[in-house]
Amino acid sequence: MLRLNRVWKTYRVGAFGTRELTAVRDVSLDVAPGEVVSLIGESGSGKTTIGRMVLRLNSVSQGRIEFDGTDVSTLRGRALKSYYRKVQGIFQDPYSSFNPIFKADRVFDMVRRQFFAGTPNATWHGKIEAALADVRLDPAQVLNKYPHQLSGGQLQRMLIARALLLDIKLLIADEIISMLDASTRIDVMNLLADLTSRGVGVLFVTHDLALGNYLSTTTVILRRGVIVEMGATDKVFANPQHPYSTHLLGSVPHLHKKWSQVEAELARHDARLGPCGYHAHMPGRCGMPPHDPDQPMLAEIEPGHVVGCSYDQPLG
Amino acid sequence: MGRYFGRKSIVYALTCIVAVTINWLVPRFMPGDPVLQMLISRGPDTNPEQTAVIMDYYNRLFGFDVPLWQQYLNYWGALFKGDLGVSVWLFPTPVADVVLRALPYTLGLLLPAILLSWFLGNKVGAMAARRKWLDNSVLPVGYVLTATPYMWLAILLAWSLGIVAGIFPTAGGYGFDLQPAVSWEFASSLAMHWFLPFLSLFLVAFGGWAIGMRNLVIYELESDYANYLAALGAPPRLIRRYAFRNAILPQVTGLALQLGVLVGGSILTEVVFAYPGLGNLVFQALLHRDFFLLQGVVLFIVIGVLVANFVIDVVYVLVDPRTRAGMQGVSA
Amino acid sequence: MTDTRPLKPITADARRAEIFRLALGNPKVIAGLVILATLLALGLAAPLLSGHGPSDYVGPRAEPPSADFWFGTTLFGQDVFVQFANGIRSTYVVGLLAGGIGALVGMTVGFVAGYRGGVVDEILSMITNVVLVLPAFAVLIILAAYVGIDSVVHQSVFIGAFSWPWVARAVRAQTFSLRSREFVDLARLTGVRPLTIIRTEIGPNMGSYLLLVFIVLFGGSILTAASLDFLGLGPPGQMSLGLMMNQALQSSALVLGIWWWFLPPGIGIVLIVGALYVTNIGLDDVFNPKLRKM
Amino acid sequence: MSLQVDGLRVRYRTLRGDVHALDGVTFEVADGEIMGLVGESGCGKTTLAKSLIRLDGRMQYVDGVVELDGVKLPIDDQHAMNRFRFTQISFVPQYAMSALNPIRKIGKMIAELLESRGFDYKSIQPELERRLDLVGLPRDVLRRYPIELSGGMKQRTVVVVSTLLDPSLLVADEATSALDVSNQKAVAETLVEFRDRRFVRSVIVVTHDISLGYQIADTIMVMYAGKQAEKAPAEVIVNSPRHPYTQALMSSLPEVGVRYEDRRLAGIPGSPPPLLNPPSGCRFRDRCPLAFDQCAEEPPFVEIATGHSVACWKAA
Repeated sequence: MLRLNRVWKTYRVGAFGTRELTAVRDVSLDVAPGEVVSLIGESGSGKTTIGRMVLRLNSVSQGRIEFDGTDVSTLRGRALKSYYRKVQGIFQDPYSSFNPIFKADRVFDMVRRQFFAGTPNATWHGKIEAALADVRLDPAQVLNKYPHQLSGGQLQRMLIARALLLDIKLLIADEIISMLDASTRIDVMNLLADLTSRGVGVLFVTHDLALGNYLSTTTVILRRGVIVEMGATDKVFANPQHPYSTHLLGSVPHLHKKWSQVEAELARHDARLGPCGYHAHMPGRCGMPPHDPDQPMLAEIEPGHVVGCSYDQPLG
Repeated sequence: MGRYFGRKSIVYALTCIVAVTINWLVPRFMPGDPVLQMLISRGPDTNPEQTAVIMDYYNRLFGFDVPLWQQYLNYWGALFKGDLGVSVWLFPTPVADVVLRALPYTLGLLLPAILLSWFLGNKVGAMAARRKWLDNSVLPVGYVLTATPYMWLAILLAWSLGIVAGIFPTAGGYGFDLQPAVSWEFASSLAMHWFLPFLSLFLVAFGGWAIGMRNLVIYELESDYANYLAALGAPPRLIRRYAFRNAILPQVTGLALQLGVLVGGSILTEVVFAYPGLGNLVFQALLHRDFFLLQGVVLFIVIGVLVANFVIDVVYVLVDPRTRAGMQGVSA
Repeated sequence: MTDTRPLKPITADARRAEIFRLALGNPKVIAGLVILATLLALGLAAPLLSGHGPSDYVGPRAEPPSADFWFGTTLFGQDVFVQFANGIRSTYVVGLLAGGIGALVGMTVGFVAGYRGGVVDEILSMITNVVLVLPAFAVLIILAAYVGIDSVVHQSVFIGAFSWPWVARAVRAQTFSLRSREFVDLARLTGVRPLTIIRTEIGPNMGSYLLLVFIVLFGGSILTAASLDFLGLGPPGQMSLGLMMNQALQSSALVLGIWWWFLPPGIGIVLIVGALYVTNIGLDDVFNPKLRKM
Repeated sequence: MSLQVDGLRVRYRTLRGDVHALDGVTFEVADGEIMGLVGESGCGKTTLAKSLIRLDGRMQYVDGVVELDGVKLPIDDQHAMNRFRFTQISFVPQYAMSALNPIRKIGKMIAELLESRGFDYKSIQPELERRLDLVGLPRDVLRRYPIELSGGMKQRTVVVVSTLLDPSLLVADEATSALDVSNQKAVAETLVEFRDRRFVRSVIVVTHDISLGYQIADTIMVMYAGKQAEKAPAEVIVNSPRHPYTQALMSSLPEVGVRYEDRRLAGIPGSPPPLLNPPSGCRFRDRCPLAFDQCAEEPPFVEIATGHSVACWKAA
């Protein structure tokens, strides 16, 4: 459904764009219907930029983003609008996602004005109630209220409901629970997971490995704009190949295991791995990024599990 | 840092070109022959010989007979030679000479007024930020001062301290009966004539700086670094010093932005006190419809302000480490 | 992560009502508005107050204030009060018009530069910076002297044309930060056009700020106009407070002690501009609760 | 014993009345102990942290006693507190990114701070440099401006500065929440190491992340709606929590290894009560699955085992 094919994003900085800053470097990945792909990375990894490029909020510098076979960057006018009917996004800060001076349900009105101008009132209200029911919100509690009267969790659910009003096929969720309280974030997570049973694909952007692990079918680990490892979530988490992946896994605070214990386990795992998983499959062709444009960035080490080269990439 | 100066230099170069171009262009908007019109407007031609000389001079200078682009280039060429034309009112003195003669008076007025008002205004504003009683008096006085037109405060001072109280003279740069000389008498006359125009310029500007600094310091005192220092038990003295240092930076930028206004203020003040500086020249040029003098003075003022602006930008780089560290824009 | 959440739930209707209530309960706002309204009423009533114009020679020369001539007469026997009232009126006209033009240009440039970014921003910012460092008053003198000013409207256009850069800068910065807010992204994802986003999403969030900007421009324009008038560069035949000072000074009113001639115009300007500033601080207190507790 | 807090109450003054942000807390932090202070936003943990070091303008001390090493702290007297700050009790703020004066070189700022407190920078400098080495910062950060440091570096610098005078107690308020996982781990471990080396004798780590608290704290105190819910050694809190809130909080937290498809977690329904007019009785009552009649009465915070205190009728 969604396919990123060797996508780059470079920003021009400095007076008259004299310097270039690469935020995303040669990223390729797919999101299938009903699948949750989590993009995991620390700040500066390019994970948010990828989500924004898919949403057409940022332009693509090089490469293609295709949705159902169409190059997304060519969409204009009506075509773009029908793209947004199918692809929507939710962002990190729920309070900043709502215009603070208007009532929160204005996000629904905007959808109506842009996409359902002809829909009669009664039908529309029915639609809203159905969407709110899907995200387990009581209309009486959230309609006709201002954003600051609602909790972060309620606001994020309203945005999921907003996406449901359109018949979305793909949802970009960018750190959508990182600002929610522990007691409510898991419910929003579960709602996202429920979307997949409707056949919606989710691109789940997060810095939190535990959340990515909980939700996703496919995990993509990004570092400085480059995919270092990608594969089925259970494989990536059970058998991390790239030193950066193990480094991240070793930094996650667990509830029932101390860091020292996790580190020891990972050290044993690392000892079994060679110095560079990519090198083992592509001998003599190491180096980052590949100098040969035809050379793949990632090497497949087991079915559905690929890893990038780990040379020339000191950690920290 | 190179980036910072590169960008600033482009702005100044462009501004300079725009200013000169406006100066060159504007007279050409006037219908008919501006030189002739100006000469006619001076009234009955008492000296046809002089008129002929002037006509000849300007026709040669502007070369109304050559193509426009040539005229434009000629104008720049003359400018680079420091040739601002010839005053009609003070014929045949070159405008550049007239300007240079008046310049010391204006600088003598402006520089102390700007620097002192900036310095004291910032001091008093910072003090007001932490003393309630001072704040309650500085704030209203400051706002009244910034709301006061320069020329009216000048009139008020001239009338009250000059004419009613009779302490200070109210017109001229020095006594009418004196000739410029290196003597006590002349120096004291100079100082007496200088004081009131200086005071009125100083006061209006002072109000603005004091208010600005007060607000900035209050803002800085609530910043995270101030809170952190307070949490570590740093004495208020240190926190206030840091707040002051941080707040002074926008005030430096503010000084650059206010220069044009201050120069405008000095024009008005000089008019009130008939002070023999550039401002009075502007006024005399207007009165005598000597547009060449007017243009020359204004062009001189504009370029002077640009140069001063550039100097302030250099100073800013010296006082703000962030511009020097060259880290701006990396996070963008 | 802070403990401020319990303070949040104030309804926005209540907030708006509260702002209105605070504004009307704020002594600075009230004082400012009362002064402004009184002087405006005086200016509007100017033509009704007496049967003669501001330049008509109607009385004895240089007479101090009296029951017949409340503010006295000029050296030439003109009624200072009538001049003052007319001057007040043109002061308001210039302030509103020039302030309005400056605000309009500044906001347009600021909104477009801040929202579009990129090359558009680069060019607009360059233009803004050029006009910003140009000493506006000096350029205005040249323009006024050569091109001439034939009406208050004309004068306002000139003043407005040079007063906008700082507004553009400030609005650009604010737009820039608002543009990166997620509700703007969400509007884009709903397919709303850029101009509509500026108008319906970004603009309303800056409403109070734009009002404050306009007030400052209003005051600044008045001072500039008075300065031009004072140099004799105002619209001919139009009485203004600046022109009153010009005439008083030219007629040696200081030496002759005709204080009733040159005091009122200055007081008028200080009152109007000062009242604008006071209203501005008051509104700032209302809009910006952080300063409220000071 | 290091810190002893007895019945501390602090409120926020607002236009609409007093918010009882901290409504009577009593606890001890022993010499050498790291206590994790855990709770959701609005539970009073930040208020508690601030009360110990510096009340901000809106906060008002109501009553209670705070003693550090047997000396009563004048926490409601800003001036008298200055004597204890930095030397006896110190603070690592959440806002480390902006905690350093942007226009002062870091070394100079430290020198001025120390000298303003009557210490000699020259004699402390060698120790300062040793500690920078210890946390992996190059010594030349002292000659740099804050803008030249990354977020993680700034956070570590602030930790070093705050502990420079070997305070008895360090309060770290969400010191790691703005950091990426790897930086988070580094800073958290620095706190432990500083305690081990006796640079600080005891530490209060305020965090919304109970798993992070578990990694570094000896004891954990869970707060809810301005009151203490439970306090126990970290292992006990994590493995056998007694307060229903603590239990619910942890069961809603996804860990690496927990997958949505295997085990669906659930959040805590409802939201914390407003503290403007807090309800009587147990404040968790409305959201508690175990609530019964007695909960209308406020449960006391009682010790049910050595070092394990709970405020719940069902737990006693």
